[in-house]
Parts: sequence; structure tokens; C-alpha cells
Amino acid sequence: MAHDAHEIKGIGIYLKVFATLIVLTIVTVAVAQVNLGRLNTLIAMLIATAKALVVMIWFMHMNHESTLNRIVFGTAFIFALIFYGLTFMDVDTRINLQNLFINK
Amino acid sequence: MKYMPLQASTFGEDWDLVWNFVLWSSIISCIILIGGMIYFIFRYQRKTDKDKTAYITHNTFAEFLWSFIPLVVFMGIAAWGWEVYKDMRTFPTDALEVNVTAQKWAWNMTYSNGRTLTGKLVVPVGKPVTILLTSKDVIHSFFIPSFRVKQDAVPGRRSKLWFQATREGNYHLFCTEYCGMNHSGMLGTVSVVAQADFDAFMAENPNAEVSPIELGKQLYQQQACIGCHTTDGKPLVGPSFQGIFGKSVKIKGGGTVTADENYIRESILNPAAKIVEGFPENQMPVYQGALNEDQITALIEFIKAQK
Amino acid sequence: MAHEHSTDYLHHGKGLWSWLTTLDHKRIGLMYMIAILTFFFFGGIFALLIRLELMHPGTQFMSPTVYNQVMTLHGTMMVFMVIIPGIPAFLGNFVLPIHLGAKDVAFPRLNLFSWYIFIAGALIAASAVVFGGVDTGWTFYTPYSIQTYKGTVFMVLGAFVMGFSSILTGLNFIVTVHKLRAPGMTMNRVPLFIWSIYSTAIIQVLATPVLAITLLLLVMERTLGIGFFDASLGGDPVLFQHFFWFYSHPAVYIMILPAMGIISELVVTFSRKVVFGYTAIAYSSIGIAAVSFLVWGHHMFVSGQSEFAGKIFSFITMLVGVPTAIKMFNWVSTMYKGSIRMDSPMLFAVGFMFLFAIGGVTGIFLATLSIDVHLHDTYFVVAHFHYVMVGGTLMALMGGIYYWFPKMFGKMFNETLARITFALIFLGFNITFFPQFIAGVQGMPRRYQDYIPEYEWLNRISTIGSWLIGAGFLLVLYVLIQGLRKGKPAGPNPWGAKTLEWTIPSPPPHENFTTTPVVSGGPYEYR
Amino acid sequence: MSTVSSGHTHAHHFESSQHEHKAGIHGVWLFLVTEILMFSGLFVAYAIFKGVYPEVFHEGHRYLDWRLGALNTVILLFSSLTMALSIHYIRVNKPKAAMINLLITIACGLGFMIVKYIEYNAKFHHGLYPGHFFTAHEHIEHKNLALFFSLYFCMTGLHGIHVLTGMGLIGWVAIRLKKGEFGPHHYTAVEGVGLFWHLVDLIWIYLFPLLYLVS
Repeated sequence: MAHDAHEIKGIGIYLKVFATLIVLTIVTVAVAQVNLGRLNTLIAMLIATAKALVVMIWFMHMNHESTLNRIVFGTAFIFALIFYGLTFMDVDTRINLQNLFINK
Repeated sequence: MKYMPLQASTFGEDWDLVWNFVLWSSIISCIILIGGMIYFIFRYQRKTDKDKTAYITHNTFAEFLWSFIPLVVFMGIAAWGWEVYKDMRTFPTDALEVNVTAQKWAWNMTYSNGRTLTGKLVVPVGKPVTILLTSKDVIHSFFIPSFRVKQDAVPGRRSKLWFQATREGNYHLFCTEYCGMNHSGMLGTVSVVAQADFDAFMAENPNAEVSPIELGKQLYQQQACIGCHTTDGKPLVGPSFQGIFGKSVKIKGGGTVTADENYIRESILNPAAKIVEGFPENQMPVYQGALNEDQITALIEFIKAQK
Repeated sequence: MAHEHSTDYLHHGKGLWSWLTTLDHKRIGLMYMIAILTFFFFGGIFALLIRLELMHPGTQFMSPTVYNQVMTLHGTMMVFMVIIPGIPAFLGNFVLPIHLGAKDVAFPRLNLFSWYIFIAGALIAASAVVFGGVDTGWTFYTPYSIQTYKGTVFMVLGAFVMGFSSILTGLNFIVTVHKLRAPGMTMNRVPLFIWSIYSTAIIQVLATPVLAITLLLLVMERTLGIGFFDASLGGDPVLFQHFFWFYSHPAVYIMILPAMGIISELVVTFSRKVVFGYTAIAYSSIGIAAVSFLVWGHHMFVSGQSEFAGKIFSFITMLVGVPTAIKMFNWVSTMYKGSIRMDSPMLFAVGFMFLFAIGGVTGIFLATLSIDVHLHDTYFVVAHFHYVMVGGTLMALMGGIYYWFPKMFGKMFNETLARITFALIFLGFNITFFPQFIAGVQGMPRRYQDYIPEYEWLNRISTIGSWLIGAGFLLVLYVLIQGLRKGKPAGPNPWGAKTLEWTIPSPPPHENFTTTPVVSGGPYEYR
Repeated sequence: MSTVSSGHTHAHHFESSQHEHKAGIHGVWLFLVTEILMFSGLFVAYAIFKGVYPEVFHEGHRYLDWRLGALNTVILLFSSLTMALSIHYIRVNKPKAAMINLLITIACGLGFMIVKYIEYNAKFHHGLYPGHFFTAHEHIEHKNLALFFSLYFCMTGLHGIHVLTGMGLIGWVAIRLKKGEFGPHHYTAVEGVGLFWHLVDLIWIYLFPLLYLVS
């Protein structure tokens, strides 16, 4: 009656994952101290996404989860991106944004 | 049947063409669908409770047809609609510009020479006009049915639309974005006149000497005070002006105040400061910065005169 | 436990308390029915008042202040308390587990909890009337909603709370469809009603959280002045519209998709014929759900949104028309060479197709950029969405109620009277709303308490039609109560339908199925 | 009513407790989807306003102490570790070790909230309140700075509410663990709460660089 399709391993993997996350946190803080212009945002987001993936795969056991649940969770990000993408499409293409916002 | 409003701008013709195409393709598809349905209802009426029916699970070709044909028609309509819309949004460079500021519940038009009008827009026939829109308080929408144009006036933002009138006459101007109590009263007239008449209109000196009371009366109408304050004693959104001057009134939160010059001045500039008991809050726009000293004085004189 | 299986769900446990604490999806469905019909009654009264006020230009008996509040209450009640929960939470709850061959939904306690959240939210929303009133319209556009009466906060919080009910119901249904299908009930054997409820649930889970955060931000805007949507604090009122319509456009499909599911069931049963194009109808539901998230900008063509965004949204909006057209053509094709009986549920189904066809094609008008510039926020829009929401969803809801009434209560209603209700509602509806298309084309803006005299004749016809609708719905109430009290026993399958709920007694036993059914074929095998 | 599932039996409408477990966890994943979309509203608002007022965001982030943010990141990451460990220990039938890890997780949550409290206090001290309570108008360079702090308080505030909720939920499963309701084959609630806690961590992983680091 085991729920778990995956066998139980030791706690080593969790410790490794934690160490990885700490290293990535240090990297993202360190990179932020250097001014790279627009690249800063991009790098910070890439590192954050890497951390998020690590948490999802090993802490949330995405690696052993059913395909259905993977699709379900992925859907959330797809629709959040649609939300952002189409809203951004409007704001970004409004002509002379500077003039539009009178209070700027 | 004359179901469409008169077309009185250059957009009218193109617009009505798209409209007619969509209308007739809609009518035809509805006749096919609803007609087919009604025909089947009678043709295949149940005769006995043991009727055998055809076992038709699907027909890929038919299903492809009635997905693909609508898709093509819809895309065509969208493209055509976009073409006409593009003209509406491509602004001519030689247009007459009129600034329009919306507020609860009036349209204020300002011409390039400083001439202002409320609730009435005068434009020359056959000349492109660009309306630059903004709002003082909430979102309003500038709509002239006969010209087929509409654009929201958003506070803190500038938006615009343009048209070229083709016929002289007077046309309705509506507010189509819900803006509160007197939304349905936020009307205006668009007066399309010949170029010569328009030039004469622009040449009129709006700043000719008028008495303060007369100026106050004009402001009373132009600044939309009239929408909420009557002069016949009937309270509307705000108190009536009749006999209010010098009277002692109860204010919200306790206390009384005499409606003297200072109180009236304060109430115009900052209406929220002292609200008279029994009237709603947050209804009146703030006029701080919108009126100059002469105008405020004129308004006070006008209110004084309402005995 | 043997005695439990012998009683039907209505008599399994007695007294009000056994209903208020029930975990039975059928009873929870009926509790939704009572709540929703009550709200519908009030929403309907408000609608009649609005029409009465608009019969002539000028003020008849409602001042603008009162009119705006009544208009807002009509809108918010009908949208958030009637049409959104109407079919999924009421008929969906009753039918979905039985259609799947399951004994209950996946999380029965969560299901009951959702009902209580719904009632709590409705009460909070209704309290807005007491705490200062609300006159924003159901769209709560900023900055008006930030400035007007204090009651707005309660209405917004109420809608926020009801949103959670919607989310949790959707979540429950998705898990039920994924995990609780009977043996042999593969996804391509579930009835089409399930496909539509399933698509609806997907929208509920994906879109409603955005409504929650939007309304929460609106409350924060009013209480803390955070300024996201307030131009005077540097925010952007148009951004609110993006946030709001990201939910509220998909919400339109929360309203119509379940109705389409009911129509699929009705057309098949009363044509006694296998459905035409099962796969196409099933996947078009999912298609509509997916595309519905990409089109919200068509509510904002004149709001100050960029022209480019308007163009993209216009084209994507047209895509919604395709799966909708597929459904319509497939239903009509199902009737081809069928054995059609025009019982009252089928009358409503045919009425649905008639009205939805008109509602649908007028949607194409509004999706066309240049045409929408003229029609936006006029009575054309009002007529369009009433053709879809009332002519579509409510017609399907009525058809569904008549269709499943014998299953719910084991009794038959008076068929003749039921047909008369259809005639009244259908005629009254067209008389009420068709003139509004013309008024809209002529430029009459919506949400007007007063109008220029040119529009009077159209409004007068419209008001007279509204009385017919009102009479029709009162008669519905009578038909249902009379059926409950004096109806003849219905038997397990009065319509000769094929889906699983008709294989069990009416009313169904507490546990639905005494033995779990094993499914070996499609849902509509009329051979 | 045979739907009450106490101990190790399953509710009447499921075939087995494994079936029930799968349905339960599936429900939790769907719930996490709704959480992500709810937060997405705030992230979209952040991105849009950052596009419109980049200079305001640059000024705003200078008022935030990245060291406190980084400390909180480490605390939350560590709590995620202990949460994962406690599930691991339940599955290998070591309830005591699981209990210790659950308690450490709660303690981390508490630590996170204390750091948050210190941060909020410092902001309030400078008059950097959200919205129209914002009083620091004299010292700032850009007039819409209040908007940044509205975003800051909304995002971290909603996240903070989730941390508190998570702590409550962990407390609830800790009590049930003490009562012996969980075992190697019955731990749906712990796993569900764990998923929720990881999601809270996940959101902070994005909030930290967006608010404290990006300039």
C-alpha cells in the first residue's frame, strides 16, 4: 500500500540541495553589487529561476511527481506569463508613454 | 428603416461598409443555423417511442468546413475592422486641436486661443479636428454617435481622437463611461458650422466686460455647478443656492457655520472641509487651481444674488 | 450500514440540521439551488425596476442616486451570485459525480465549506446596501470605485469571498474528474456536460485568484491609498481594467460553458441520437477555456489601451468564434435524422440555440475594432451580453432544471405549464432585448438613468417585454412548487436518456450507486 | 455518514487510502496554482510600474537593507530543508526526528517574521508607510516613491500572511503527529502542508532579488 512510486533515499540529497541554494543566494547577492546595467535584472531573475527549479524538483519532489501534477503546476506559470505578457504588450506599445502619465 | 444614426463624419462611409458586411454575413449564418434547426425539428419529429435513429458519430470533412470557413471570415472581418480603425487612429498633422477636459458632470472645451466652452463643441465643417482628452476626476468617455468616434478620458492621462465632420448641424455628445450620479446628464452638443461662421466664433471676444454676477452665472453653468446646485431652492446633490448666503447651516460632524464669503470660498476650493448636514461627501470636484481669484469672486457674487 | 442504502438522499437524515451539515453533493447542490434562486428573485426584481424607470425619459420614480445603486445591485447579484455559481455549483454539484459513476466529489467537506463561503460572501456583499450603498456597476472601475460610497468596500470584499467559493468548487471538480471516474469511464467516454464543467473548473482555478488579488488591491486602495490604480498617486486606472478583465473575461466563459454542456445533453436526449462530433464538442470546450485568457483586451478598445494591443486582442478574440461555431453546427447536426421530441427541456435548448446564435454573432460585431469604437458601452453591448447570459445561460439553466427535476425529486412537473413558461420567457426576452440592439446602434449609452426622447419608443417596447419575462419566471416557480407537491412519480428514466444518472432510481440513493458501475462504451449509444 | 476519515481508513467514495492520498495531493497542487496566480497580480503590477518609473524603483531599493533580506532568504531556505526532512523522517517511521524538524520549521517562520518586523519598523521610523500614510515627502527625490513602498508592503505583507498561515498549518500537523495520526503510509496532510511551505519559499526566492537587489 505504499503511496510512493519512488524509493526512500537518505537525507544526503536534501543537504546537497540546501547547499546549492545557499551558494546561489551568495552568487545573486554578489552579482548585484556589480553594476551591469540591464543585465543585473536578467541575471538575478535567471538565478532566482534556477533556485526555484531546485526547490521544485527536489524539495517538492517534482522528480517523482505524476505527469498530471507537473502539467498542473506548469500551467500556473504559463498563465501568469500570459497575464504579464499581454498587459506588458499594451503598456509597452502605448505611444509616447512619457506624455501619457501626466503625473510623472 | 433608418436604424443607424446619421453619418456625419468621414469615417461614416467606411464604417457603415464594414458594419453592413458583418451584419449581412451574420444574418446569413443565423438563417442557416436557426433555419436548419427549425427544419430538422419538423422534419425529424418523433413518430413512435421506438424510432431508430441514424448512428452518425462525426464527419471530418463537414466539421473541417464549418471550422475553417468561419475562421477565414472572422479573420477577414478583423483585418477589415483594423483597416478602418487604423484611419481613425492615424492623426492628421493639420488638424484643429481642441482640449477637452471631462469632470463630473460636464465637458469643458478649450480652444487654442483660450476660448472656453462647456457642454458645447463648435467645429468647422470639412476640416480635421483633433480632440485632446483628459479628466479631472474619474474616467469619462467622449462619444459622438453620428461621427462614429469614442475615446475614454482618463484622469492623469492624455488620450485623443480625431474626426472630420461632413455635414453642418448639431449632433449629440454623450458620456459613455459610467461616472456616477449624473452620468446620464453628462450630455453635450457638437455644433458643426461653416468655416466662416467658425472663424467668427473664434474671433468673438469672450473676455468682454461683464458684470461679476453675469460672469458668475456663466461660470455656474460652465463649471457644472448647475448639475448639483439649483437656484430655485430645491436641494439636489448639493444645497440649493437660493437664499443660502448669510444663512447659518449645520455641518456634518456637529457645529454650525455661517455661509459667508469665506465659507463659500473654502467650499469651492476644498469641498470636503465642511459638508452641510444631509448631503453626500466626495461628490464635488476640488476647484483649487481650476479657478482664478476673479472667477471665485464672481461666483460668490452670483451666489449672493440668489435671494 | 445496509439501511443507509435503501433510503434516497432526500430522506437520508431528517431536519434542517441534517441539511446544513450534509456532505452529500446532491444535497449541497440543492442548497446552492435555493440560495441562487433567492438571489435570482431579487436580481430579477431589480431588473424589472430598472426597466420600469427607463420606460420613459426623465425620472419616473428612482432618482439617479437610487437608480445607479439598483443597477449595480442587479449587475453584481446576477453575475457573482446567480450566473457564475448557477450551473456549475448547483447542477454541476448534483450531476457531476453521478455522471462519472462516483459516490461523491473528491472533497465533500470542502464542498460544503464552499457553500458556506458563498453564503458568507453573499451576505457581506449584501451588507453593502446597509453600510453606505454601492453604485459602481459590477465592474468596480477605478478611480470611481475609490471615491464613491463606503459600501463599495463591502461589495468588493463580498465578491472576493465568493471568489474563493468559486475557486474551491472548481478545484474540487477538477480532482473529481481526474481521480474519481468509474472503471471504464475514460476521458473520451464522459458525458459532454462533464467536459464543459471541467473546462469551467479550469477557468475558475486559473482566473479567479487574479480577481481575488485585484479586489484585494482595490480594498487596499480605498483603505490605505496604495495608489496602483489612482492616477493622482502615480498609478494607472487602465491597469485596473487589465487586472479586472483578466478574470472577468474568462468569467464570461465560466458563465456560458456549463450552459453549452447542458445543451449537449438535452439535444442528444431529445433527438435520441448519438451526438455528432463528440471529440470536437469536447475539445472545443477546452479550446474556449484556453483562448478565453488571451482576449480580455477587447473590453478596452477605447480605454486608452494602445492601438497595437487592440489589434492583437481583436484578432485573438475572433478565434473564440471558431469553437463556438463548431458547437452550434454540431448540435444542429445531431438533430439531423434524429427522433426529435419537443418536451419543455428541449424547447429551452432550441431557445438557447436561437438566442445564443444572435448573441454569438453580435459578439463578432463587438470584436471588430472599428465597429466596437461606436458600439462600446452602448445598449448594443447590454443587449449582446443579455442574449448570451440570459438567452444563453439562463435558458440552459431552465432547461437543465426541467430536465433533472424528475431525477432530483422523483416527481414530474406539469408539462403544459412548463411549455407556457418557455413561450413567455422566450417571447418576453426577445421583446425586451432586441430593441436594445437598435438603441445601441443609435448611440444610447449604457448605465443611463435618463435618455434623450429619440430612444423612447425602443425603451417602451423593452419595458413591456420585461413584464413577460417576469411573468414567465413567476410561472416557473409555480410549476416547480406544484411539481414538488403534486407531481406524478417520474420513474428512473422519464426522458429515455443514456447517461449514468438515469440508471439509478429517482430520487437517487444517498450513495448514488449501490454497486460501482462499470462503463464499456460512449455516453450516448443510441443504436 | 461514513465520510469521516480518522486514523488510517479512507472515505467511502475512494477505493483505497492510496487513491485518497493521490486525490488529496492533486488537490494541493491545484491549490498552489491558485496561489501562484494570486501573487502573479502583484508581480505584474511590479513589472509594469518598474517599466514606467525605473528611477523610483532605484531610489526605493536603496532604502531596503539587502543584508536583512539575505538573512531572511537563508532562514526560509533552511526551513524548507527542515520541512523536507520532517516528511522524510515520517516516511522512514522516525516520528521524533520528524517532530523536531517541524518545530525547527515553525521557529524559522517565527525568525522570518521577527526580521520582517524589524524591517517594517525601520521603514515606519522614516515615514515610509504604504499609500497615503506615507509621510517622508521632504527627503525623497522622486514624487511617486510611495508607489514603490505600496508595492513593497503589499508583496511582503501578503507573503508574510502566507508565512503565518504556513506556521499555523505546520503547528496543526505537528499536533496530529503527536497524536500518532501519521505513519510511513499515511502522511497526506504533512506532505500537503510541506508543498505549501515550499511555495512560500519559492515566492520569497523571487521577492528577494526583485525588491532588495534589482536596481
